[in-house]
Amino acid sequence: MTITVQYFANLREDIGRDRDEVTVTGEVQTVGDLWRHLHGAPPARLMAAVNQTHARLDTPVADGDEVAFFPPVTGG
Amino acid sequence: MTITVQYFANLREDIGRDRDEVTVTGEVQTVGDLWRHLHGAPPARLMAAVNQTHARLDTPVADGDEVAFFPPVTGG
Amino acid sequence: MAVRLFNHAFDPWTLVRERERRLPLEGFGACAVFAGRMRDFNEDQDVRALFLEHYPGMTEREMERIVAEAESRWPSITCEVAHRVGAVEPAETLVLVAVWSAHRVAARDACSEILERLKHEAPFWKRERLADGSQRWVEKNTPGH
Amino acid sequence: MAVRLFNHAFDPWTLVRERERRLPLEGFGACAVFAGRMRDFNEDQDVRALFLEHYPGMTEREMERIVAEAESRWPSITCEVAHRVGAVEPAETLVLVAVWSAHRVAARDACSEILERLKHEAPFWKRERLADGSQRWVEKNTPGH
Repeated sequence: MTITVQYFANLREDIGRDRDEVTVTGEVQTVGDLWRHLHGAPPARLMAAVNQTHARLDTPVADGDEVAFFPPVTGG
Repeated sequence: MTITVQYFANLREDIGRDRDEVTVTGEVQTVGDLWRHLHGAPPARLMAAVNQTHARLDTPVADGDEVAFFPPVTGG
Repeated sequence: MAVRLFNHAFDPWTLVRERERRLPLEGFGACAVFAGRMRDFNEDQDVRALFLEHYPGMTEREMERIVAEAESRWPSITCEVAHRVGAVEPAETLVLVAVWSAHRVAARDACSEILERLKHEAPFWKRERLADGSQRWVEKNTPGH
Repeated sequence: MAVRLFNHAFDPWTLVRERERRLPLEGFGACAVFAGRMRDFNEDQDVRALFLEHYPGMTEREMERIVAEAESRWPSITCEVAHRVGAVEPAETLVLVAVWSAHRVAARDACSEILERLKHEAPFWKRERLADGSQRWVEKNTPGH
């Protein structure tokens, strides 16, 4: 399946790009699997969204999803 | 001693005037004494001020004081 | 501190903006405001007009005392407080409490505290004129805490 | 409900006043507002400028969700919420939350709740430029409850 992955704030800077377009096998079933597939162990306080809705590392991912990873938010 | 007494809101309307200038004897020592001297038993929830500061019925009064009686306040 | 009584309609947002022109806003990251207006209903009845009686002299002293005590409890704040007196039409502003602080918690808490104390301690009394022409004194404020 | 993102400076009081022009204010006796500004200090250091990164699309959805959930919890309220994105100078407004209601408790509680949820749920990230030219990401918001 094909997934668009976006990165924000210091994660984007640390990774060195703002997005990945990835094609993954059935072994990647969750948001956490996707991060581990791309970057190894997830950092503390990693936040995620699937299709622009807050998600957890155990949230399932599906073909065509837009997944985002970011640090804790600091607006307001 | 001479005391200026003011009334506000429905108390002013019930009493029919907005102030009294009264000269009282030493038997009137407190705000409550003053009300009883002028009007008898005090109504429930009677509020008072002496010299424009909130007072209680047992607050002492002195010659020249400005005493006010009013119902619970409803500003804001 | 600025405490004001108005015997005519005033725009709360103009007061707030004018006060901000004189503040070093870089230091005041938070502003909490409450504006209270005259509603056209109260206790299930239509209210056509309001008269706000007050105790000249004591009202100003009480407003200043309430704001001074808040500024003493939250030393980082600065305040603008205004209250209407006299004849008021529906939708006109009755009370404005604006509090600036470096941080939002102090601004918000002080704004609430000043409003509640104004409602329960400052000598104002509301007389309502109802749709049938009768008048009534408002007996007490709704609880806010 | 009105939710807006600005990529340039905006005056919060003008937004509030313009919204009020379209409200039947006789029914909304209470208005609680919070305006947050950029301070020129944070964690004991001088801050010269701020960049507010956001997640286009999700940010708007989150703001709308937060306000819709508040309007569902407090059915009597109506809200105006605005947030800044991009490059910000000290004293410019970062966030505005204005809530109107018939009664003050709902206006005040909803205003606080929306602000706290914006700070903890809406995808914005602050990057500060310090006096020495270095930059840092703000790691977390100060607690507000």
